[in-house]
Amino acid sequence: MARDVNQALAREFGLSAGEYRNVLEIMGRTPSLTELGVFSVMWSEHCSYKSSRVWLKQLPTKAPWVIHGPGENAGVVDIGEGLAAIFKMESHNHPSFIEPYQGAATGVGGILRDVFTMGARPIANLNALRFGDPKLARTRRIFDGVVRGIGGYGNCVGVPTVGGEIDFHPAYNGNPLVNAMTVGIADKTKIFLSAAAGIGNPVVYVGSKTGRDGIHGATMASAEFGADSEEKRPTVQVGDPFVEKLLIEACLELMATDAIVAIQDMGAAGLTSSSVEMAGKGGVGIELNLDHVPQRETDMTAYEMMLSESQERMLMVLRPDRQDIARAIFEKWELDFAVIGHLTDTGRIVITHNGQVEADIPLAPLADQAPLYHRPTEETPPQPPLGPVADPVGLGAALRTLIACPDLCSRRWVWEQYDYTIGGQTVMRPGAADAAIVKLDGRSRALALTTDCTPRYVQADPEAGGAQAVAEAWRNITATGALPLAITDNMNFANPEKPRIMGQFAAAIRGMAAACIALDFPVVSGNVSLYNETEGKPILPTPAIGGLGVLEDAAQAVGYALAPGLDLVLIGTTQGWLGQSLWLREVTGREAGPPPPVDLAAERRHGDFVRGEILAGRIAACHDLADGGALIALAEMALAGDTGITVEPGGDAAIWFGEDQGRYILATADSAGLLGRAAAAGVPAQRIGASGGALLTLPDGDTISLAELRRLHEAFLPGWMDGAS
Amino acid sequence: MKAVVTVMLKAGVLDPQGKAIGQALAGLGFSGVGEVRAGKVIEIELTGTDPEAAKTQAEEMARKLLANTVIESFRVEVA
Amino acid sequence: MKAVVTVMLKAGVLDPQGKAIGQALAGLGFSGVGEVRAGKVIEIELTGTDPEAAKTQAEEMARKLLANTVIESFRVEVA
Amino acid sequence: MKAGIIVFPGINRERDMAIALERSAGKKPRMVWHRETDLSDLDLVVIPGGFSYGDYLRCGAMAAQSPIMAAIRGHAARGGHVLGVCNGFQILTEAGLLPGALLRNQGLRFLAMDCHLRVERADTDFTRHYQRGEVFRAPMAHGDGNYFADDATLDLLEGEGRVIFRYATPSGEVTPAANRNGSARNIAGIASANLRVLGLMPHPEDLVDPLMGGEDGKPLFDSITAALAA
Ligand SMILES: Nc1ncnc2c1ncn2[C@@H]1O[C@H](COP(=O)(O)OP(=O)(O)O)[C@@H](O)[C@H]1O
Ligand SMILES: [Mg+2]
Repeated sequence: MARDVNQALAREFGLSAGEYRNVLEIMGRTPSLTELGVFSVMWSEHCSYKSSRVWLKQLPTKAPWVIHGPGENAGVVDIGEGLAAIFKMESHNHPSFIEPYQGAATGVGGILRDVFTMGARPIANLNALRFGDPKLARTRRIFDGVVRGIGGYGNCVGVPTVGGEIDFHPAYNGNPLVNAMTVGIADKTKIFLSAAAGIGNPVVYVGSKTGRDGIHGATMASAEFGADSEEKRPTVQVGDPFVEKLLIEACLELMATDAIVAIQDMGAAGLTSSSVEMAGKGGVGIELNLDHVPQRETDMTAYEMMLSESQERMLMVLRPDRQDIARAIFEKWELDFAVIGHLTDTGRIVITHNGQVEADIPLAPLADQAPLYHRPTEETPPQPPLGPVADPVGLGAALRTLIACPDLCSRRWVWEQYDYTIGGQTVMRPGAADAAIVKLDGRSRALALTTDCTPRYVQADPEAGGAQAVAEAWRNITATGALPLAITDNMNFANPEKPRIMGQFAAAIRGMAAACIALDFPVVSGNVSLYNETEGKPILPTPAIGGLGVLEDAAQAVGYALAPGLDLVLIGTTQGWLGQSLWLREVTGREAGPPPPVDLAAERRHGDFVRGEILAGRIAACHDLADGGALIALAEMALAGDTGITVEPGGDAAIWFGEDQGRYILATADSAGLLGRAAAAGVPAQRIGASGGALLTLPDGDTISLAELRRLHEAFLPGWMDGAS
Repeated sequence: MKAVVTVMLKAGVLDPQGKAIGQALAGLGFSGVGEVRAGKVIEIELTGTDPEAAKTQAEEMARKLLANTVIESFRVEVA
Repeated sequence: MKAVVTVMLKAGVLDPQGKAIGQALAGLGFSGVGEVRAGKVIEIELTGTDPEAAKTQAEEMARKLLANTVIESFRVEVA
Repeated sequence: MKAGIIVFPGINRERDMAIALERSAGKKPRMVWHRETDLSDLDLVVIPGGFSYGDYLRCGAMAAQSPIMAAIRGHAARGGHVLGVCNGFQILTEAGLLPGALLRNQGLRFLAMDCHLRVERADTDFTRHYQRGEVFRAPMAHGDGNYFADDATLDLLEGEGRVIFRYATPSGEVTPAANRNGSARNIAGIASANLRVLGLMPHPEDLVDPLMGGEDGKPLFDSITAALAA
């Protein structure tokens, strides 16, 4: 190996001077290149959570229905009937900026593996996406690639993509966010974990071969890969969804036997993190002989194999007497299967290659002495109150603007590229309800799934915004009639070394934690993505929430498509909160004021009441109020059901476009009964209109036809993408 | 004049399609098949008459649109 | 030895991809662009040493698998 | 009726198909791994949707070359019934069991949406529970569903009454707007000369339950179940 290991190289590998000193102390000597590589990836922000760990601890993670919280490949909750839902969300932001199609595709592949590695058959994918200013050609190219990539991978593996969310903001110009979520189902007594056990047990590699994918370019800048100045190797990984599909089927087939002791996907930092974590969690040692690693390229070094991020690979510890059964299954699915090592009692990871020991590291200090930072934080100062705002345009014009704007327009163009019916269990498709409803095959039970975050609120007030993101996920699930059970999160923030950013993170966690506790909605898995900024420009703080709820009977689910002849009742309190609202931004051009406060007690009371009414079969349609406020929610209900609405007269822009939280619109044949029960439950409710006809009649008497509304709503994305290549 | 732009994944980049084709060929009983790589070819009719200019133009097309130079390389022939 | 199989849609089969590329090139400001056709190229490493035999083998591969002769035509080069 | 569903690597709608068949026939179809060679126990062979071999090279191309196709050909030659849906349709055309080919969708994008199909013949074993001219809804989910054949073949298919389904508006008009993938003459499904091999792009198997939005696809499975009741 041509390069000397020293502090300069350690810095190139991303280790600070202090961290490198720590490495020297643990090793008691200068580490080899491979050893330094192992330390650098295990102690990276991505694997060690060194900046975020102290804060993540504040999230509530327990509830009677939580089977496994954070710490495993994905979170596991009991959903009844002996079944568990396994789910997690993960980011692929940076790769998606460099190569949108492959970045997004491999993001989907990675999160799928985190879920099926635990024994679950994936039944749904969702995503949470943020893009820059749509006026930029680059934004369009990234958007196109990301959508194609998510579809390309998800459609091929045959997991329906049933939901997601998309926002645009110039803060994401140089740093889009691609967060992907997978939900799977398993027998709750057959969950597979990653802690290795059984000294002498074989360590088995399955899936695709290893290439030099994703090994970081900076660490490659030397002569060691051949004298000729070959074209700079891309650090982009290419996904193979076909192999992933085979891997899912082969793993599930093997999981039906008793062959597996422990299993983990090879995600970020591939072979390194999977082997170190499996051995570390099991408190055993591990010895790997890299000669046996299936390789796609020639002359790979130990360093390269340990750091490769080639996709579609898994690492397992097997019962030795079941090795042949396992091999036969993987051969049937035409996947590589190789015994590459075994467990030892040394507490060390030992890596050999070509008869040479390339690394020999004690595992305990690698984990226990991983860096942990209490980085300085600085609170975001509160936004000054908004004060009085004049309405420059009136209700009709504002509705026409908002319903067509990039953040509120129809996402049909996107979801029509995602297979959302495969599996034959999709009860509520994209565009039909506040959460997607996916039934469990052969049962009446169903899951309600959603992703949510309002980054402009988090930017203005990280704590309120963090609480709002959790509350909105809870509300979206509730609005279908389902009982919210748990969340996964994806904390996307900028550079944590800046106190203001770290302060955003800490405050968002505070807000999230408060909401999780108040709503009985614990965090069972998640991901942290930091350093999301380009040229010093940070993204909006974006703690994306993936929520999961359960419905005992899928037939009880309601969507927001409206039928004629119903009364519309607004649940919740409307003050007319315009701070950080889309009306303020799109109509007056201002991003100002504090975001709407979340009253968690009211949120819970209103939601529990709404769910009760839905499950009692008294509600024909329900929609939560979010971006754009009441009039936007009404317009969306009208469009989804192709049914007009006459809205009650009175009220101004603040009333109709304000974004007060904790609100729902219910469609019912019996508003008197509903109002009575709401009053009895202490839940604010008022009748705000009735459905029928083909017009939306606004509170000021202005009308707009559904046809025009639909044209406006559906225009932006197809128009914007027309001619995109 | 016609420019033919051939776009292939760069060396070292996983080529799932080429891999699958290689396996299928072996399955069909073809022997002696080594690595298979799959790529795209784009044939462009050009009105110009100067082959050098056509080549330069096609190369620019490849860089700007036809190839994703993050993971793909290309070559241009003019006939 | 390497066989390069180029597969193009037959004349008369609509090529929406070629058309879209043509439009995108025009949109990027390239002038003098006529018809654009998009096809596939498959490069196959072969262990044999006889170019004639390699060509025959690659042609058979194309007929059997690489091209669908209902819609596509192919050409083989050996290098 | 004994039905079998062929599972090629990368196929992914086999379970959807099994659900639909079981709903109509009352019993589970047999899952047939692509390396099996004996289909003699089956009345109906189904090639379901998915991405066999990743849809690499051309959709269905590699599956069409696999050894089990000989058994499927034999089954068809004996007058057995074969149903190919989506990737299954692509495989049947690639294997030459049905004429034509499925090209990339005209808009070059994957299309996941409900479409409406007009039933052109209600006197086949697959369509008896529909009325001729009836329109039903079916989800489609494909990137390469643009049916192509040369004019002579198209004329032959029309002349022999082998066009079974066409993309149409909900009221049954066969218009360009209803033909999102750009198929020749709005063709969504065709049959062999003996009408026993049927291929179609959309997914009737994903609409057999009111909970999922309707039972529009069920008559197809009821039809073949009744035809093959023994
Ligand atoms: N923001 C978060 N909230 C809750 N749990 C988290 C968060 N970030 C990470 N985790 C948990 O930390 C563990 C390690 O995550 P990660 O490194 O992303 O796993 P993997 O390597 O499988 O992708 C997982 O159990 C994950 O759920
Ligand atoms: Mg994992």
